[in-house]
Amino acid sequence: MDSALRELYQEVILDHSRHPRHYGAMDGASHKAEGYNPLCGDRVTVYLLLGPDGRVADIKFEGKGCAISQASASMMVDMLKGRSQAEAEKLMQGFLHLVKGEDASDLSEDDRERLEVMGGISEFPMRVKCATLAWHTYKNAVEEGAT
Amino acid sequence: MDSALRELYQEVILDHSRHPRHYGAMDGASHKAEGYNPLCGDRVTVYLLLGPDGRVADIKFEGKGCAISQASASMMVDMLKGRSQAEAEKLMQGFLHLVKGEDASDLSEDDRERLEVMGGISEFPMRVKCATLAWHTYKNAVEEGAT
Amino acid sequence: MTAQSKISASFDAEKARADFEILSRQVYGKPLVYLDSGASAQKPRVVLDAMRDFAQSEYANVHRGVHFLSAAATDRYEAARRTLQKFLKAASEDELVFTKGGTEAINLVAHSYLMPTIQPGDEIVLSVMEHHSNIVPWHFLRERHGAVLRWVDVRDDGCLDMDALDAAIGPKTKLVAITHMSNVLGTITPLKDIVARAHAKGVPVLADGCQGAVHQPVDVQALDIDFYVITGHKLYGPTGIGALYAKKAHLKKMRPFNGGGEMIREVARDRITYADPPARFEAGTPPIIESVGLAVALDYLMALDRTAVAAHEHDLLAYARQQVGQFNWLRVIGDAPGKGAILSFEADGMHAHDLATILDREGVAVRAGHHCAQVLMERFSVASTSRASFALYNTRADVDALIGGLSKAREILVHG
Amino acid sequence: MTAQSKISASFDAEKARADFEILSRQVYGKPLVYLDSGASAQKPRVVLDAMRDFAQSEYANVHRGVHFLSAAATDRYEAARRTLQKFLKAASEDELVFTKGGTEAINLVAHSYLMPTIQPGDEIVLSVMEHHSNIVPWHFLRERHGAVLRWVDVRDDGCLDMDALDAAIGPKTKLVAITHMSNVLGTITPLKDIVARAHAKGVPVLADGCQGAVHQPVDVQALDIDFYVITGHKLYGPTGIGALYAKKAHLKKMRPFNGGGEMIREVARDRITYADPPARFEAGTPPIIESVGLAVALDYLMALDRTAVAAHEHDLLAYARQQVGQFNWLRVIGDAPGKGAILSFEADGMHAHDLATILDREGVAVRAGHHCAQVLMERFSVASTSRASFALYNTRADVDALIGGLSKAREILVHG
Ligand SMILES: Cc1ncc(COP(=O)(O)O)c(C=O)c1O
Ligand SMILES: Cc1ncc(COP(=O)(O)O)c(C=O)c1O
Repeated sequence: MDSALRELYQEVILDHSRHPRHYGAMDGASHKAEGYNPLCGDRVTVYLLLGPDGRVADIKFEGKGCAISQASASMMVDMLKGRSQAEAEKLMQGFLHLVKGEDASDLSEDDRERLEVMGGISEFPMRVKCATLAWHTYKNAVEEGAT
Repeated sequence: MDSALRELYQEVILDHSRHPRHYGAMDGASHKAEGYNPLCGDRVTVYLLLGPDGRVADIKFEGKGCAISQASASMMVDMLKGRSQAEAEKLMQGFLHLVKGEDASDLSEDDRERLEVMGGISEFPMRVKCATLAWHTYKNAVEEGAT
Repeated sequence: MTAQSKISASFDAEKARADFEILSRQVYGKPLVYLDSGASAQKPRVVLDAMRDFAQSEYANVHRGVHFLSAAATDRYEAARRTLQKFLKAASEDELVFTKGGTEAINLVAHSYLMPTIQPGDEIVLSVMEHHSNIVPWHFLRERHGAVLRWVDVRDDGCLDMDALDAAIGPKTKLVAITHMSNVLGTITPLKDIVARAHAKGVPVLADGCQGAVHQPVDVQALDIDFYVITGHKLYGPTGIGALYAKKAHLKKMRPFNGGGEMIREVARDRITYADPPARFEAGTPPIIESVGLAVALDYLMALDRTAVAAHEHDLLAYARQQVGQFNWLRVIGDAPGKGAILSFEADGMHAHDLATILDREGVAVRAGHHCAQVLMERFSVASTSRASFALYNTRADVDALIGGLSKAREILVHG
Repeated sequence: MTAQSKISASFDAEKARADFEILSRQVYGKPLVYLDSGASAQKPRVVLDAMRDFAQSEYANVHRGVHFLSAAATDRYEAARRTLQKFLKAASEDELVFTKGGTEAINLVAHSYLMPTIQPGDEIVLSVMEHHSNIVPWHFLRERHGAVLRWVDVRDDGCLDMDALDAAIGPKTKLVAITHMSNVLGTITPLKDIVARAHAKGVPVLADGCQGAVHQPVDVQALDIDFYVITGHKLYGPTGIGALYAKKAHLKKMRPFNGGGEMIREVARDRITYADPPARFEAGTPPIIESVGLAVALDYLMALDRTAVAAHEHDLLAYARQQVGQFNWLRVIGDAPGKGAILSFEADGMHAHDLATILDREGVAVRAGHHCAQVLMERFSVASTSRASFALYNTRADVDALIGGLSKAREILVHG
């Protein structure tokens, strides 16, 4: 069995994709955005509740997609909750570097460890967009998605 | 010196092109048409006076063009004068066959002899249009050029 | 099965494979199993040789010079048009317009045939299984000119609903635009019947033959079709070239498409006249080297026993259909009788992209996505499908690799 | 002359010739002397090799699959876009749209940039030396939308009349469309100055760089130009491909051109949204194999010392100019200072087509005709000219063959 494949579809990823965390719509979201991958037709909606300080007070997502995009969305909401905007931005940049196989040493050790399971994607350039869909949607929600 | 070239630019042809017969406009033409070769911008106008029986009572041409198109026009007017429509059509078909290197045995011996100087064109397919311009214009004049 | 195997025996796919160098390559250390010819076919050596030979021994621009190379290139270009005429059995070579691909050919019809006369409320009839290339140009006419798109449904098995077609064609219909073969379902439409029904109401028909012409001989005169579109790269030919067949009577009335060299008669500062078809629609330097490659590709196809090729492809499809039948977690989309060699499916718990990625690592190239057919995806309530498409060079061994890959994917993604 | 020869010595044309297989062929038993690169250039072996290698080892459709070949082909296609970005020094790769050629690129601007907003009486400024490809698209806007074409004259030596340009650009001007280098006169236009003058009046500029980009490096940012057009086959690249550079701000506002696959975001029955540029303007399967060839051609050019190449071409032109100076029966058309390596002329008593036929038999390929520049022909009161155009692979020996052929033609046609 192909080791790159084994790394891509690790148990953690499959588990996230099968049982996504914080899945579903959010009543009273302060921000919201829909992301769309025209290549495969996948769609994800990210709901945010930002505190007065910009902190991610709550975050949920909804949508259908491949294992990579679902797992990535699930991990993202898991990790973003409670972060400030600056922390979130840093996490996102680190994540983007990681999945493209670039240097992600900016990430805190803890974050890096948790995200490491997504590192296998860098071997699959055609799938990077799947992994980043939720993140770009989150960013869109913050910047242009005030409800 | 290239023999195909020598045959193409025979003295007779050059003479016709330098001193075209029946050159100029015709007052009182019954038919008239302008021919145009978009490839080179050459233009020829054919003037006809058809008798009541359809015979070519008079014919002249005017225009600018390469040696081949000028010579061909000049020989054409020379040969068409006095012919009936059926004879003219036969001559034209024979000419078209000749310059394309096809069988022109339909032509009368006399016509074939006179037109033979144009036979060299069949070696120059890119120039066939130059040779046929006047003839197509004549045909147009007869069919759609009543003044 | 036996009967089919017998017929297909007359086409030697193994021998044909040798004509396609790329098929002997490996990916990730596994033999390439190319099941994506529906997106684009591989090209036989003769096509690539011919293009190269031409480019390095006879190349020049066409229609423009009197010199040797220009004459040679023009001859080749115009000979390609006649080869295409033969391939589609058109009445005249002047009915064939070279384009950059199938998409451009359809846009040409939208722009030059329909646009000049379209009125708000005029209708264009098309099916829900059209490729975006046969949808978007009509959407333009809707957005910009108020045309109305009338959609003809397919039945659950993927057959075109002919009753719905009849119902859709009305007094305001200006064109029926329909695929000859669906690039997702494999459905082959009864073009002759469609044309008869449309013509009975005075409506012209455009067929998108980008897939259809690959898998069966086409006779535009027998079909009495108004417009027929092909694309080179699916016909085992080069990219960058396609063609529109159109009846002469239509072409004569159509206004120019792009403007530039070759398509004019005379240009002055304040007036302009246009060349006769087909030149009128071929502005600029055409795909010259590509025309040579396309002609060789068509000759390659025509030299084959196309009935035998079709039987071979049907055998592959039937075999694949039977093999996936064992998977109760897999749903085939499109089961029209007599369909072409395309197998689209959904698999429980496996998204098409994950599946394609895993198959890819097994060397098996399939397509995953909406296949430029989002309206059809909506019709079947799916976001995407996986698609294996078969070409003349595929074999049962390729099907076996696909089946093996599917099991493996299931193991990783579902049981993993 | 000495100084020039010295400079050109740094470019080894003889060595370059070896890269172009076709140049060693014979026609009618005479060595080929190809002086028609202005119509289309020959292609170096590396370009043909790359296309062939790609087609037989990495080919698939782009942007559509997740499988290995599709990823490889997509990489090559997008890498070609970045090569083009580098070639034209564009700020972003997203500012480059692949087209089927230069002609289509100009039509794209006419259709997607100007057409949606043009009003009757709006003006387009263009020069009398434009190629039909940079005339006819604007004639369409005149015919169909009431636009007014404002023609800028050239001086008798072929220079653009800059005062006339200033006078032509007015409050109703929507675009200045101007060649970078005339394909007949060889004139190179002062683009930077033109852009400055037009921008001062708020008017954008399109440059037709089909010839210009071949003979000199282009920096679209330094020029601050709005639109710049190239075509592959004159850049020693394949047929079937060209490109439009456009500033991002323009592209973003432009509506789609052709409709089809790849250029959409979402398609439904009754609504449609479009992809961002450049995809929005690349409907359908693009010229994939051609993009690979174009990138290699551009790399080939960029690897050369382009100043040395330009000096070499200027040397050929100067030498040819000097040699034809001995013929008092020959009139050169176009003598602008610093002009590119194109020599157009008329000869007493010898029609351009007869001349070309005779030269052809000597192995010398020149172009005869109006060169898709009928407005310019009218300006100089000629029906046609003969044109020798020089490329990097030409040598003084080629010029000698031309001169010899001219004498022979005179002998046959005038003294014969
Ligand atoms: C049915 C169908 N129509 C049209 C097209 C468009 O052809 P092209 O992309 O070559 O322009 C395709 C292929 O992509 C197709 O499968
Ligand atoms: C100055 C100029 N513009 C535009 C074109 C058109 O380019 P293409 O025919 O490749 O579309 C040409 C060449 O034919 C040209 O010389």
